[in-house]
Amino acid sequence: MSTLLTLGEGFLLGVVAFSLVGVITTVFVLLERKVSARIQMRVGPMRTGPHGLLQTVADIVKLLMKEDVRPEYADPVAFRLGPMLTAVPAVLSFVVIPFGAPLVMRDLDVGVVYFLAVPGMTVVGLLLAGWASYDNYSFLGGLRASAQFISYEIPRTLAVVTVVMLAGSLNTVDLLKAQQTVPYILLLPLSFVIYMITTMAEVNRVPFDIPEAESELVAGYHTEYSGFRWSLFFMAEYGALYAAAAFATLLFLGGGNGPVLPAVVWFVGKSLVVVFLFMWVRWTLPRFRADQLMRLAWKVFLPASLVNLVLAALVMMAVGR
Amino acid sequence: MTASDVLFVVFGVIAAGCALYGVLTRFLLRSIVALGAFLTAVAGEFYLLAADFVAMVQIFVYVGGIVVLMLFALMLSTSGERQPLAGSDRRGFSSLLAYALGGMLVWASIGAKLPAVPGGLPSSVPYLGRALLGEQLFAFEFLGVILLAAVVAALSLVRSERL
Amino acid sequence: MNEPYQSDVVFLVGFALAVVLLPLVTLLAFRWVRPSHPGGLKAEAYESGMPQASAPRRPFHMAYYTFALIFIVFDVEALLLFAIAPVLREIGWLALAEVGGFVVLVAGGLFYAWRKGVLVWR
Amino acid sequence: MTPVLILSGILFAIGVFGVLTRRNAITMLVSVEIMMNAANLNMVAFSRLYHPELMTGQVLAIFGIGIAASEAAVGLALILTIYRRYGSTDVDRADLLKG
Repeated sequence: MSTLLTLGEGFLLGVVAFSLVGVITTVFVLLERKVSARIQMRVGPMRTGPHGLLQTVADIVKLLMKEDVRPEYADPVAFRLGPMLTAVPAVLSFVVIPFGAPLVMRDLDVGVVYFLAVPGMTVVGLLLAGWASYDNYSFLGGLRASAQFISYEIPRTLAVVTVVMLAGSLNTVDLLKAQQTVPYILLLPLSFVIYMITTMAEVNRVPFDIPEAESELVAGYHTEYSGFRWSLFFMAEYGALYAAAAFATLLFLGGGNGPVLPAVVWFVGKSLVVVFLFMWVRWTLPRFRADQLMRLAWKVFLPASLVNLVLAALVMMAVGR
Repeated sequence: MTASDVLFVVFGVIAAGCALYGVLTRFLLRSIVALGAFLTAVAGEFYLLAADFVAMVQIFVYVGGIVVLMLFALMLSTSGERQPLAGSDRRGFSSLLAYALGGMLVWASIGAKLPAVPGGLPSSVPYLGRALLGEQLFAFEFLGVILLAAVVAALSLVRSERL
Repeated sequence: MNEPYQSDVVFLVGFALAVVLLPLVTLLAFRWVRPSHPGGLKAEAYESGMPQASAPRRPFHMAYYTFALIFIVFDVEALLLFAIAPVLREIGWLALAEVGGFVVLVAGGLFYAWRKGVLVWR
Repeated sequence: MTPVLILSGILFAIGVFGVLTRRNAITMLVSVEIMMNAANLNMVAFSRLYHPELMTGQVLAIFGIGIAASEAAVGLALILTIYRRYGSTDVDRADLLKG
């Protein structure tokens, strides 16, 4: 009986998480358009609703009503599987994010590894989508996206290892408790920098948006998609963006720890600041070239993260025992 | 039948089905995708067997790594079209062999006298870390050597083929 | 078998079920609303609006594979470090030396790749 | 624990069948991975059964996954080499040593 309850709980929270990602996407797309408009001294969407606030809602309605186009030569199985495999892991990663100390969907013992492992499945989805479309640009975009993802995955993972080392646990709630006095950004500033930059690359944002570089690859791996399938890619992107920001909050910024206000408010506030930081960088910096991108990953970030790991371990042993 | 038995059967059926499909299908791409599904189902079995960290390793390395590597290799070489199967004589003999082997393994498993399952651990992760740094240190360091050897071997293979 | 692990799996299965079913249901539900007139120009790949100049799915260049290859090695290494990191503090300097040896071994692979000039994207 | 052993036996047999019947090198590699997973499943099961606090079986399973990663890397590099030389990933075509 209790098993069925757990199953139902999981199902319900799955529905909640999926809706949450939908809402996040709606809000963030609007936010992104408004932020970019401010940075470029424009006003952004203004027509739909007061100050254009309903613009993305209208967009969603439009997307749901659009025809689902599939090119004739596209592989039918892989074409359908691609967007699903991209969007589902992004939502699955919300399971272990603790929005407040008790407010976590499921407190897994290996939460940190879960959070890093599950979005890794996205790569398969990107490759399938790009390959299935039977389109040169999609194919190249999918390949580039996955090559970039796997390249930045390693430094990012090694940066997270230092946090786990300090906290002594793989459990996300334990990480929060460990940061009750000092957030880890003060103890591991280098890890924080590596994590933030590599995360920008993982979620394919400028200056790392080579996979979708409009000027060279049309729209990358989702060129041939339309309607709801296309919006699944967008949900994956913004869902992953928020999940990554929330994880940065959890790992380095002390999560929901803060005075006076309840933990949830602190957590969401901090993560939104991180999201804003991502958007700010995106609309300020130009794009890297593909070769610069790979050189940066393998010749700068990977050695730096290895050195950082060893240094952090040494300092921890010498000081923190 | 407890809940974990039901889950075990569900994951087992998915795993066996995906494995069979991956072995039988003529489309290379689908074979690799089926392998990915198979690996995820096996990760579920690992988790049920109190090996949560191993399950995560499975997803991280296998699904996020090896499957991707295979897809890359596939896209580097063929176009993923239909592939021929081996001749019928080889097929008959091999299926006989596989049946015999499978039957033998199942027979041996049924006949095995196993002790009762002991009570669980509170959390596997610290024990795993201590084992890797203590008793199993050799496995840990040796894996480092193997990985190094693999990089050197694979890179020299790939680099000898100038494009 | 084991209570906490079992309920974790049950939860994750339920969660995944919801996350997979919801988009499928949405896709199906709006099937009756959205138009569907396949064929014609829509059947061709869009690319950039021009007729396709060459067939895709050609073998592409090897650099992608070499990067994926180095990636997978470091992937395994990073995960082993995850297993060890939580207990590093309690075991102490000896553990640090062991981990250092492991890191040096795998960093050797990176060094080799670097010297071979594999890490250059061409 | 017996069902686990039965399952892994079946999976191993499927892998053997794949290696024997398929001629394409990539599918053969897929079959080998299936066999390795069957073995890992057994190791984890026995780890659960005998001295779960020592984690021997789980360490072996992780070791096995690491081996699988190395094997896939080298194996696929080999397959690519075969492809570049013979224009196919069909192992029966690679018959340079045939008399």
